Amino acid sequence: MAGLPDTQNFGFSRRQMLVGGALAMFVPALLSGCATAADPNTIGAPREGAAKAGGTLRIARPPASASETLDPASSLCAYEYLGALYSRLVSLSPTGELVPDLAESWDQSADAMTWTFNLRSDVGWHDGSSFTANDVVYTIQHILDEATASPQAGVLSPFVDGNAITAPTMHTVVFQLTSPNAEFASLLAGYNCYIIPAGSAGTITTSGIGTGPFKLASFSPAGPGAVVRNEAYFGQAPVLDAIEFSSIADTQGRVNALLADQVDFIAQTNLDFATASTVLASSLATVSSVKNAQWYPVPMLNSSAEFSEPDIRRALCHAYDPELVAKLATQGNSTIAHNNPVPPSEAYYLDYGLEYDPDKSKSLLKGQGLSSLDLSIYTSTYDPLLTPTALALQGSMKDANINLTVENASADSYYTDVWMKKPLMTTYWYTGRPIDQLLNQIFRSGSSYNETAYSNPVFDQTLDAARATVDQAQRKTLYQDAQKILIDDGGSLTPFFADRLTGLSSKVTNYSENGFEFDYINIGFGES
Amino acid sequence: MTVAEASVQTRSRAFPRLVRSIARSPTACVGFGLIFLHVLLALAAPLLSPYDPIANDAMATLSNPTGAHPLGTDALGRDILSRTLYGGQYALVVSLVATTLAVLLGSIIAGIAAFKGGIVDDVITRVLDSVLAVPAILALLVVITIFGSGPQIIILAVVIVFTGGVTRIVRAAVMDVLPNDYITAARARGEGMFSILVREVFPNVLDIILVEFAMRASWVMLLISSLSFLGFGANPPTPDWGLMVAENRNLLSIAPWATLAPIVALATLIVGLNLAADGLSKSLGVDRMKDVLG
Amino acid sequence: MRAAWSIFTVLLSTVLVFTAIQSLPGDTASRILGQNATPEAVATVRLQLGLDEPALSRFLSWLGGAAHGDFGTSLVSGRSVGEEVGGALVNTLLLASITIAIGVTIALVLGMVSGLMRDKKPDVIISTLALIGMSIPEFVVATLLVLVFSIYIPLFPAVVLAGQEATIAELLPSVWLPAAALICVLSAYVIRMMRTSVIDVAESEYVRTAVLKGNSTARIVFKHVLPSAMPPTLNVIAMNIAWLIGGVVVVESIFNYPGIGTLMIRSVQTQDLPTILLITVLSAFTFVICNLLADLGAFMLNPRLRYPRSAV
Amino acid sequence: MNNAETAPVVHIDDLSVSYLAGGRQVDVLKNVTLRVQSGHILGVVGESGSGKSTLAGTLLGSLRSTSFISNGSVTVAGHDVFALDPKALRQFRIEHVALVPQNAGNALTPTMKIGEQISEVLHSRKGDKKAQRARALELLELVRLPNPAAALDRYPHQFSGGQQQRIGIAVALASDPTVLVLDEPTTGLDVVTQTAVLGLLGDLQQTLKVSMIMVSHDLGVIDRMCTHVAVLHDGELVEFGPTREVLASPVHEYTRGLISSVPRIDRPGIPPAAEHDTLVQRMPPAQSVPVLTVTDLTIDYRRKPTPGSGPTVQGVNLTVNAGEVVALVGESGSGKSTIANAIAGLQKIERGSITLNGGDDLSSTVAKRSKPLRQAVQLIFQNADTSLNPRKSVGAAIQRPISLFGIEGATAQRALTEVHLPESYSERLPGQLSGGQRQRVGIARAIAAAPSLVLADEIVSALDVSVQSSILRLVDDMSRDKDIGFLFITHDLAVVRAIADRVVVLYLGRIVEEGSVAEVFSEHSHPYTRLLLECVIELGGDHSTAPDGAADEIPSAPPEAGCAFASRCPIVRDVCRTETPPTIQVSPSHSIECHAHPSELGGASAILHDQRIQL
Repeated sequence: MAGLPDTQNFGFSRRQMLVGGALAMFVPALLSGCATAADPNTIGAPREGAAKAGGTLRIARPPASASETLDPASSLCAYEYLGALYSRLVSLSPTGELVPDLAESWDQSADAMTWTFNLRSDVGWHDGSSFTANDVVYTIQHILDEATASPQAGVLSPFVDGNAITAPTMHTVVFQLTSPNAEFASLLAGYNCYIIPAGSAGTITTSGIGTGPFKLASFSPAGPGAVVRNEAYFGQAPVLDAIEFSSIADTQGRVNALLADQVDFIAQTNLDFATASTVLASSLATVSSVKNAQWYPVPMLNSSAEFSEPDIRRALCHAYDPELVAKLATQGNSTIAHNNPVPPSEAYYLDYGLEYDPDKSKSLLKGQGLSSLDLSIYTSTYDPLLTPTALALQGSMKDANINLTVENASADSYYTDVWMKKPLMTTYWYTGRPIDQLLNQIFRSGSSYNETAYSNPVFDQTLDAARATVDQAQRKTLYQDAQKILIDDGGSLTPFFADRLTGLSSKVTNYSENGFEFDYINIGFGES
Repeated sequence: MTVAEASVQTRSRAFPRLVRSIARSPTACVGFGLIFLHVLLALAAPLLSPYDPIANDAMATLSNPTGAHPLGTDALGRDILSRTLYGGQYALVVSLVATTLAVLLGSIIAGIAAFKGGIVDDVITRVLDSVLAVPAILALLVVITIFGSGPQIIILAVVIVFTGGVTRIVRAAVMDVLPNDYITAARARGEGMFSILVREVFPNVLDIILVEFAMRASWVMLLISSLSFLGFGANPPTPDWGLMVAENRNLLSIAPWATLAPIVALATLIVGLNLAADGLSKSLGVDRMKDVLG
Repeated sequence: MRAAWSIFTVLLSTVLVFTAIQSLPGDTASRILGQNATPEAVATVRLQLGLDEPALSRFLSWLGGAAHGDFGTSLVSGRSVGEEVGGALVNTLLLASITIAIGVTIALVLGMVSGLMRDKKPDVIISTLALIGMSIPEFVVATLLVLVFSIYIPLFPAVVLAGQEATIAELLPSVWLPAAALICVLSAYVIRMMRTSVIDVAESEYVRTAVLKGNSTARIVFKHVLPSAMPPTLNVIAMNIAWLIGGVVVVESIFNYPGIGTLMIRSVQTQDLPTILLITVLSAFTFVICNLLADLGAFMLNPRLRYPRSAV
Repeated sequence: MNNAETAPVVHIDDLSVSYLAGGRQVDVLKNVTLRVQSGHILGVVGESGSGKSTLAGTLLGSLRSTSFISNGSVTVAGHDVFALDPKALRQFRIEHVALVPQNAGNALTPTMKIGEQISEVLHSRKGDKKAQRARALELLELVRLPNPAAALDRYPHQFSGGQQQRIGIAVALASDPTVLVLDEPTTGLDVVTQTAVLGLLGDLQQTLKVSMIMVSHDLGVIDRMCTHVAVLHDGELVEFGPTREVLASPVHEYTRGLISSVPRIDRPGIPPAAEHDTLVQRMPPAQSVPVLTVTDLTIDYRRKPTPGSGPTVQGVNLTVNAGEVVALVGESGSGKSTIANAIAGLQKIERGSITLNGGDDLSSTVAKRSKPLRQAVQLIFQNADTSLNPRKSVGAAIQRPISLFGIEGATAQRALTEVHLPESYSERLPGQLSGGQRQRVGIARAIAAAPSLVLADEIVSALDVSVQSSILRLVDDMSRDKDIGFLFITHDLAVVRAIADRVVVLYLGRIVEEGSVAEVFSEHSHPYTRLLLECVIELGGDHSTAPDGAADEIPSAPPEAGCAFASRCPIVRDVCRTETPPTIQVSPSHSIECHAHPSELGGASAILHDQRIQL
């Protein structure tokens, strides 16, 4: 069923992982210029302007799991609460810059091995106690603790040693890294890195005590909950009085709730174009769009018999018409990727890809002694674009003598039974992770989220070299070399980057998305 | 006389009798008319459909009803009319095969249970009661989770779920027939169980089995469409009515026909089956509501 | 005797479901641990869950626990299955009781009117509506109800926002649309049964006699027809209540209703065996209880059962 | 509103009742004109389909929903029944007319207490529960229901068929009707019960002076009860007049045929079936070659012995010779069919032996019997409707035993000819045949297997008298021509007198008397046989002395010890309740199981001579 919760069966929740690296490369919400939408004046243009003070925002969200927790480090955290309840050391501005949050300032040593963060001294926890450096040390250690099984542990552990984090003063934290990393601070902006009180690992799961703009009023896993304004918040005071959360598993149910004016905003629901049209047709609701917010790869499992041969992978990459697929699946609310998983907005982006060429595709197949190819492509209602993408590919690849059979898998077990198991399936990621994280985490040999089971020593060496390179221009060349290898070797079939369409009430004003998160401070209700 | 002779005789008489029964009842006429129409449309779908039911058309997504697309298109530009017409094939084949198997199996089990009586009957009845006690939807979900989806699996699941109910009804009907003197005569002649069941019993519960069939078929169709709706049934892009409703229900306000066409198709077919069951039971003198108890 | 058989039925259906789930591919332990589980971790979890014991002994130990009201721990949420299913059950019971109370009342009245006015206009209208009710799936009814009564005419909530722990007062405003969807389907069968039953009884010799005695219509209906027309209808109501679970799954999922149906889908998908088993037990129990209640109702209404014939 | 003696209380004038079938009008009643004077009892007699029940219904203003009055009128107590509006009709039914239905078991509302069913008719005492109850009690006493006070709070099913019929009468009388309509009031009751109910009705008529219209197929009952008789045939009134006159000198040939077809105890032989038939005297076979020998047969239905009751069938001995018709007689529940089933191998026996042709063992059930044995024993059933598979053609039904047993030279066509049916009937389905024809097919199917023994279970009881005679003739022919032994099971003593060579009288699974027909019907007899004989209502008998029906109920189970009939026996003594009665060998071919001295057993013939006047 659409949007049913992920479950803990899936060791590292897919959902959390998708946004695990929402970092500096994040593309800010593009509030205008979505040219191809049915009504460009409506889609992607949420209200802006003065919000009246106060009000209660009602958010519908898909429940992550029956065992959701408020521990930010956990793979099962109820993430919509996090930004309201907690603060991080640093966070990302809408323009993608690293800005202070709990840390007033930070420094790195020349070798990028030692990082020092100076913390605010005026911050209190929701329970009244004061925030200190010990809380930070504890939080990072908690993330690194194997028992926590935090998705962020895999990101930090290669160069962070929990025992090498110290608090020389009440408001200073020093990280002694085990290997140099010039972008360490930005990794602390991940939402798993929200700071929790020292010693709270056992209680944070339901207490939700943080330093954020809102305090927890109630919470039940996969159920309703609420937060109210934290009057003692150290930053800019939020507009809203309170936020109420409710869990709705069915995507259509969430949309109905919005249309029936039961909720003001549906979180984590990327509307397909048709649904967005329905929402737009209502006087009560509107749709906001974030440019290229999600990328939709169709991983070909290299370890499978079907795709062990690079030419076959290339044949598939050449076999479909990306224009057509993008149009069908997203009605044009997308950017063609040309099978390069790196988004064009990325600084190190290489403008190179495998173009639509069915004849080339056929000749590649012929080279393998094949005149046609029959494959199953798996899809699910997990995300509304997965099935249209699969169906569009199915239609488009026919001309290249590649016959796809679409198999619908249950949304709930999709990321346990299909992802990284079936040779060909549709999936998606949130864009916005740094290129280093993207390429290392998803394509490096043996990495935990290597969904294509891609393994190429030359590619891996190129990535290592890039990391070790201090010179920016040189680093860029190396990352672009890696992209070229990846594209040519046919690791990933990537038709397009899609805009994310979010439904919200037309009463809501100043809605802005920050990757996977939205701005809790400025959002409010319009003056009528 | 051989078994074949007997069955030929029975059939040659039963068939015109059935036709007469249908003709006698206006209800049955309308019902069978609707079913016949659906079968016809499903068979003629390749001829009638203006488009390939699974062909996407990026240029004509969410089109309103036009000359080119009489019922419009869905979000992938697929022709609603073609999908609805082809949808009948899937619905009819899956549900009719599933129902036929369930009714056949149920009737055989029922015959054996009723004829043997005693402990055999008790065991069969109790086991089937237990299957019935598991909600159909749970049983179906479990079967589909075990074996995956696909038409064969759905048929298997339906057979598992519905055989018990059929058995219950047919068993009661066989029990009603068994005390008849012609059965006693056959027993006294020393005929075997299967001979008696085939020659004497089944021809006389055929009415009930037919009504049962029509009724179950309507339930099966409802259930299969519900499964598709829940995402456990047909795989996209199969033109299945339940799936079409699930795919397009969010578009009711902008592309109503994408949802309404399969609903209307499904509803008319089920109304047809129900009317056929009603009419048949009336003109064959079967107490149809007994079925509901199964 | 009936009670013994009933318990046997419940047990047997539990065994069937247990066996079926056992044959599911994949191992619960590795599902819980996910992709990166080490063999040692899987082994540990297997041991914790007792999965390495033979199926029979696991079933027996589950049964032992169940006998004491301990239905185990959910493999997904880690909460007590009893609590989790219990919470959902209370919510579903609210939905079901409203559905049954309203649906059965409406259906009995309509069925009676229909049967007594056989082939006249009200009968034709009621019978047609019942036929339509039988022919339209719950998900269609529910979808249309939401569209009309929540979105076009915002009278009722489109979905339930409250969670499983919601109080009855919190759920009550949201219960009407799901109940209406279920009523449409439930009452169709009851109407038809009641109609058939009333017609059957009305044609009986004793009703003819009652008419020839010069009784008033009201007296004939309420004293002579209804007591005999009710028992078969009760059976259908019982069966329908047992079936309600099927409709509940679809309707609950559409309305985000925090009940047994939602839980059932989730636990089947996550193969949460203890939860599924308890739901099975409850469903089978409902089935059996409904049948027993129908029999009891028939017993109360039918003096032939209440007073077995004895020499005067 | 009591009319004067002379004025007709019922006035049916040129009445036609019809229904439409396929656009064609079919008449159920054709221009019937009848009058019933106040205080008279009119019997309406006719065979099935004659329209007699429709006629009864019109008196209450009741028709089947598809029927309508196509001509004429019905006036009862001054009201034109079919001209009344619904409200007036209701009032009319309350005040003037009441129905005693054919089967009170079906006509009493099962969910209502007896008291209430009577009280609801007591409109004059509306609201006064106490008065209603008192009156209800009075009525139950009037119909001689045992323990009437307790009966008020019981439900219909708690009474036996005879008692239900009494209650039905009480309900009908409760409204003090001007006219009482009785639709086959005793059909379906055992003879003893029937006698008692008729006796009650006669007495009530005497005391209440109510006018009655009694519908019956049984001329004996009409003769006994009615002052006048109307003979209906095919919806037409063929004869109408005072009962004695009509029965003694029928004018219409249909009436003559009807009367002559009735078998009578006082006139042995098979009555004519058609106009030119004569009475056929049955001739027993010259030699005694036993085909069936049953010795000490005991059958027990009980799962375990229950104190106070014995086995269903106990110690039954009987013999059927080749070519002989042996009648097995008893009331319902006497175990007649159980014994037949045991012989057919459909019922497991507890003890005893059954042998065929003096040697072959029939003690085992059918599954263990050899093919020749299964072939040798054939069954014919009571209900022709259920004895033939409605989905199988007549030919197929007869062909089956021929093929199964490999009877050489036999064909279904020949078998049909033998039972006097056209060969072309083999293509027909049973539904296309009349009841008598179906029964012939049943006989043909049995005979086609070339059996040596036929078990005929109540094969004529559901048939009209004229058809009954023709079937009896067929049985007579078959037994003689093919030397088949018939075990002829029946409850009808007149039929026994007509067809049987010997009689075995069964009571609660025990044989009480056995002997040749002539002996059993004319000499010493068992008290039970005597009771049965007394209760036979003979056409033309003197019905003034009816037996007392107080002990008209047969117990539900046989006693553990002693004589099974002890509870009802008029000459019962202590020993009867404890000791199995000895066999009194009246003659070599006639035995009685009784503790009484042979002299006490009198002679059945004496009863006949004393109490009945020859017609």
